Amino acid sequence: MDKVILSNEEQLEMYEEMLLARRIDERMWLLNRSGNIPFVVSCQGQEVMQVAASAALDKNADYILPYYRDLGVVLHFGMTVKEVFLQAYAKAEDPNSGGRQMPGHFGQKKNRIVTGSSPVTTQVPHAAGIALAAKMEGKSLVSFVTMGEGSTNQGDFHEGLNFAGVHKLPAIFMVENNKYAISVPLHKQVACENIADRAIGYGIHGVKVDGNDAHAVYQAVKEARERALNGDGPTLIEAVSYRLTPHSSDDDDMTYRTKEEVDQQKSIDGLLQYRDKLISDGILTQEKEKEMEEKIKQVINEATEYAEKAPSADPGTLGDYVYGKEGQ
Amino acid sequence: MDKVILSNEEQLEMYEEMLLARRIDERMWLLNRSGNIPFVVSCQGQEVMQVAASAALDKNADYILPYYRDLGVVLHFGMTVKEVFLQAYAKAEDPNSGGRQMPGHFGQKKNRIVTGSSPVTTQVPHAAGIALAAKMEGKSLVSFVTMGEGSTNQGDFHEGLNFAGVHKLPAIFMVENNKYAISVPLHKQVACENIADRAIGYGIHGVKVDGNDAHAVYQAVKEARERALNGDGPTLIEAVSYRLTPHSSDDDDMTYRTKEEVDQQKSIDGLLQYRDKLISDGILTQEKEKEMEEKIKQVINEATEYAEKAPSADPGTLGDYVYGKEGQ
Amino acid sequence: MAVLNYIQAITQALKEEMERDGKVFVLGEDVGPRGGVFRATDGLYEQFGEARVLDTPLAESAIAGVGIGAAMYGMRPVAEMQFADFIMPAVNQIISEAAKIRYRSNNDWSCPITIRAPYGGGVHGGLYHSQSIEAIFANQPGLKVVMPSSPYDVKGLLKSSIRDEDPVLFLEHKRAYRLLKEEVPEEDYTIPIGKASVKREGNDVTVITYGLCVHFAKQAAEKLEQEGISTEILDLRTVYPLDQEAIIQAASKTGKVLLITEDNKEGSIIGEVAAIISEHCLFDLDAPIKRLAAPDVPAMPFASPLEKAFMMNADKIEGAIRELAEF
Amino acid sequence: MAVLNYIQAITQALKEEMERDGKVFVLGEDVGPRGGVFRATDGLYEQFGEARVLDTPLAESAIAGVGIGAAMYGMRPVAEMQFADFIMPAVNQIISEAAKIRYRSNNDWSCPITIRAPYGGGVHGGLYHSQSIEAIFANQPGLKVVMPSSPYDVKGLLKSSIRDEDPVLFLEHKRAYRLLKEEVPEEDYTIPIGKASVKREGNDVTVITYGLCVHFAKQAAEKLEQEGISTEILDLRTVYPLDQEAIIQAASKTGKVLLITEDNKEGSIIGEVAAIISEHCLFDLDAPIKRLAAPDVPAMPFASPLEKAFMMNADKIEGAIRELAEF
Ligand SMILES: Cc1ncc(C[n+]2csc(CCOP(=O)(O)OP(=O)(O)O)c2C)c(N)n1
Ligand SMILES: Cc1ncc(C[n+]2csc(CCOP(=O)(O)OP(=O)(O)O)c2C)c(N)n1
Ligand SMILES: [Mg+2]
Ligand SMILES: [Mg+2]
Repeated sequence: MDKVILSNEEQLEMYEEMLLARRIDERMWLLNRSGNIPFVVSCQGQEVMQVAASAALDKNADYILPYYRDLGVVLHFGMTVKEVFLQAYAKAEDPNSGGRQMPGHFGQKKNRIVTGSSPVTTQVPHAAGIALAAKMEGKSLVSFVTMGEGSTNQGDFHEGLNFAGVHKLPAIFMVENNKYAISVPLHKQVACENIADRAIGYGIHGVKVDGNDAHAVYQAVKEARERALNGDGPTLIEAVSYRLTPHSSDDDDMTYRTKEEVDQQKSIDGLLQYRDKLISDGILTQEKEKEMEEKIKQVINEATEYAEKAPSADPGTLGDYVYGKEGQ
Repeated sequence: MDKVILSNEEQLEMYEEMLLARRIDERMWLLNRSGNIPFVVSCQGQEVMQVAASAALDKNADYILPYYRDLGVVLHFGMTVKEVFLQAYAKAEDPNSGGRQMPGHFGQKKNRIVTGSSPVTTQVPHAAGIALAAKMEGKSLVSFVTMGEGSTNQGDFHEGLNFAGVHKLPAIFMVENNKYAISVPLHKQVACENIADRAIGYGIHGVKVDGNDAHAVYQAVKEARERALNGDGPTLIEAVSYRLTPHSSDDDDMTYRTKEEVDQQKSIDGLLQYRDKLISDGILTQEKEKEMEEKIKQVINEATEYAEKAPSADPGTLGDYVYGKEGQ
Repeated sequence: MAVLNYIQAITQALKEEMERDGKVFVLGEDVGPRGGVFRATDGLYEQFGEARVLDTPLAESAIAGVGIGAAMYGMRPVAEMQFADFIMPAVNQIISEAAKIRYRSNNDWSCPITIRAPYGGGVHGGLYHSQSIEAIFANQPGLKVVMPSSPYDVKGLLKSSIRDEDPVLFLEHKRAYRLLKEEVPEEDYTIPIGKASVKREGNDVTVITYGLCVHFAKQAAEKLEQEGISTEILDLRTVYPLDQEAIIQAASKTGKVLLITEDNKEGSIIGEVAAIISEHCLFDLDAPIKRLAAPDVPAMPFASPLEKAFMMNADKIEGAIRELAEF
Repeated sequence: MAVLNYIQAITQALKEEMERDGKVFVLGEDVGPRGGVFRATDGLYEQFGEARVLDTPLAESAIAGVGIGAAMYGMRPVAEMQFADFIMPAVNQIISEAAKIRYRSNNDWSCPITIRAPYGGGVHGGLYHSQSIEAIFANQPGLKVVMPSSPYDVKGLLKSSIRDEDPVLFLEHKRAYRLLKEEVPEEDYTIPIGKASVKREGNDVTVITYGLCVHFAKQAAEKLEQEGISTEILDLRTVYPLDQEAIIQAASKTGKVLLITEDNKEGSIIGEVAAIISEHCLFDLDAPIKRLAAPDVPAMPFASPLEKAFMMNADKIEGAIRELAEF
């Protein structure tokens, strides 16, 4: 596939979405540290790949199976900022789970955001199943599933990709390689050079990209989607960046890595890189940037306020929805 | 490693062991079809790779984790023909399980044959664990584990090899690719060209060999063992042959493959190939062969008779050995 | 009405459901041209083609997990585990995923998958082809566990399971496959999940059981009738969640309760049944609740004498009923 | 004697066992430099080095399976599951392998592995960081399931588990980690696996429970004492296999039995306890057996009002004991 050219408009939209994800995440930490919300698990350092990948999908047709860091992905697929805060506050109106799940456990059927759980990698066979169903029904769509690099060591990764490979399913598996699984560094997780090298064992296409390079990620996903829709089977994409925050608000990352390492990575933060590129390409101006920031801040403020005031789940609903209506 | 030269003596020994495995297996089918034993699962078509691989190991030090077809492996590691028949008849004296398990579920601690179960591939992480323990204790030995190619699609394959790769364990993983998992042909099991290609995803050495070529298998295992003992980590070996019998005595393979296909494969049977090679190399003579066959027949007859007459497990032992002695 | 055996009734249910609803498909190991190692899917590949009768790679977590994904999309997958013993690699997908999808999404998503698995012993299967695995799953709200005892029931319950809005673990006794035969209607019918069934009326002793043990209990009851001992038999049919009302009623009726399972005793389904009775109708009992089960050993051994000692049968049940009647 | 909290007692047991026996090692996710996400392995990496304190890849079946292999070789692995909820991918290794190795090899091989896992709720963990998972494993002969209720017990029982010849699933209540404190001896001691313990003597009502609920039951009993209601508390400590004798004795003593679990009710451990009682000492009972448990929903939700409604506490227990006393 030829190199995709993104319009200025498209680039700005992508950047704004990345920035929005970052700013939401930063607000979450503030709310957590001030005791307003009990838990945060961050997207920081992975917004670029998340938004760029999502932008290469069809948000009106494709199914996504995001993992807990994928704020950028779910925002792109239509989850509103208000809804994001509703889940952070675990309020009754939270469309993901009505406050039943921890923050970062996404799911919203109307936007084809498939409900996820905490045990990692279970979503990978689900993605294969959705792709299988779409193929059976002759639908022109793909399933797009993400996971951390540590999660690629679970059996379900292997079984899911192998199934998808054998049945040449329209699925895209994107590994967000942020170099850590909580405290365990990459070299204690895997001995292979590249996670993408695992593709060959499933007879599928594998590609590694710089996850801080928005256009490279966009291109890789665009091509993977084309391949999928052409009946050429699934793709394994490894997008490499770095987790800029501790694993979660319960973690102290200074027990296993150094401030120097984190600072160095912050200096090559993909979001900043993309900003600088857009500025130097003349696509983003200081003025536009300020506008963006203001708009984002306002949206976040409103959403926070709304979520904070929204009613909690009623304990009387504890027993609801264990089963659906009778099956006959 | 240079090409290993096997002495005539060694070659004859290997051949005799292969032949013994084949003749035992043939006898099992006779006993099954005449209603004497309830179940057979065969080694036929895989004896060459089994014996050649085992011969490249140290049967006085290494641990083996055979799967149900590995008659050739356990014979080499010291299980007697009598013992093999005792397990086929599920008699109390069966050293594998005292008749508790189905035939083909090997285990004999004194010979470092690690007890196995029916769910496929669970032995793969065990092999990693044994290699880990050996490494911790500074022992000069390897763990050698086998499985069918279909079994390489289980999560435990992935998790076990990845673990072994990360920790550079002295383990050898040999896939006996006989092109079917019961009725499911290779191309419906995997989409990759070679099972051996999965090695790269674990950062380990991978090699594919003709499983009908005794010396090629021997060489591959010999090299893998050296690599393991040198601290260069595990090896994944794919040895390709064909399953010449139905999956088991309960299977009818004509529901999913043709007689022509099977006959064609019988014509390139590794055992026959090796015999012809030994004959043409002047190592095996018609006379020696006859001697061998007679000896084998006698051993099998004696073993069958012994096993047939041996006492069954006493129902009073049903409750034994659920737990060992108290742990304090 | 034709006389069908248990497995023929299963095949018929699958065929009819696949004809009725294009969203129903089957996946599993050897379910295609081979028609399943027990031949439960016999003829389906020929009739519906490989797109709807999928031979999968040997990977149970994927069989369940892919099925779950397809079910969330809106299909009606029927996944086969070749033996119930081999469901273990799929436990995470079944318990963490299938059972919790509706609840965790606050009713936004659902997972209408049916997972079929042949369980049970007495077939010379040894430790790993004989197990009763229901207890592992009988503590997972969101999941239903169905274990039919007869050809008629298995057809009606399998149809209900496939049409159910939620995940159903459907356990078929593999010895029943060819042992049990009865008349099974050709027309469409379903049997409600969650309802136990009185398989025999009686006044002296109540037997509560499920699966193949219902058959053995019937044999024992017939024999004991000649001695003047009258046995009520309640077939649980769905072992999770249990039909409490039916249990309480059946137990109260005779005041003498024998609970039977082919599984190991401790931690089995019948423990919960005993608990329900002792909670709700303790004072209606005229004798301690009696449990008849396999010994607490890891699984049924292969060698015939050991298998026989482990396995439930009509004689063991007869003895236990008699003892209770004489209490 | 120092006052330790529950998790400090665990760390101390691990440290002492690793010092005592060079074959003991720990493996799991983040157990190395991080010292475990709850810090149960704090300091072990520094003391024993990375050869004996292994950070593993994120793969529970391998953590269990590699441990099992090492145990068969003769080591004494202590495998950590980061949360009990994440043990599900390892179920096949635990049930099909660890539990059956001795039996299937007719005592030729054995598998002395300890698998530690933090379970339980009340920690804002939501559906997948709050589960009680013991029922899944409480039907597997060959396996032992230990669930200590206090710092003293957890140290003694963890040592026994590590020294045990067979696989032990060792479940630690994660809310107990920092909530419960008591004096714990520095010298070596063990507590026998398989034995329940009377944590409080009483005459009116018998409470049988385990894990963190023992703490809540004690709180309730203390309060009720002031009302003149005297409560016997039996702590099961080992939930599989159960200490039948102790259960029968405790139930018979007062004739009024309250069984408590943090788990969902149906299919939980306390069902088996009820069954044992109704089998062995039914006529000693003065009231129906009462069970207090979580509602039958898939798991404990995250939002505080829902979590609180689900979670066991002293108030709920107090009410139930009082009701029973007044029966
Ligand atoms: C099956 C399972 N085991 C353990 C955990 C606990 N856990 C949560 S996140 C995590 C690390 C995940 O690492 P990675 O896949 O690289 O994703 P990242 O957090 O780095 O984005 C672990 C071990 C879990 N959620 N699921
Ligand atoms: C976990 C599990 N699932 C299913 C089975 C049933 N089964 C036994 S052998 C087999 C096929 C194995 O194929 P392969 O690994 O290629 O070995 P082969 O029999 O061809 O030597 C299957 C599906 C099993 N034993 N274990
Ligand atoms: Mg990571
Ligand atoms: Mg094969």
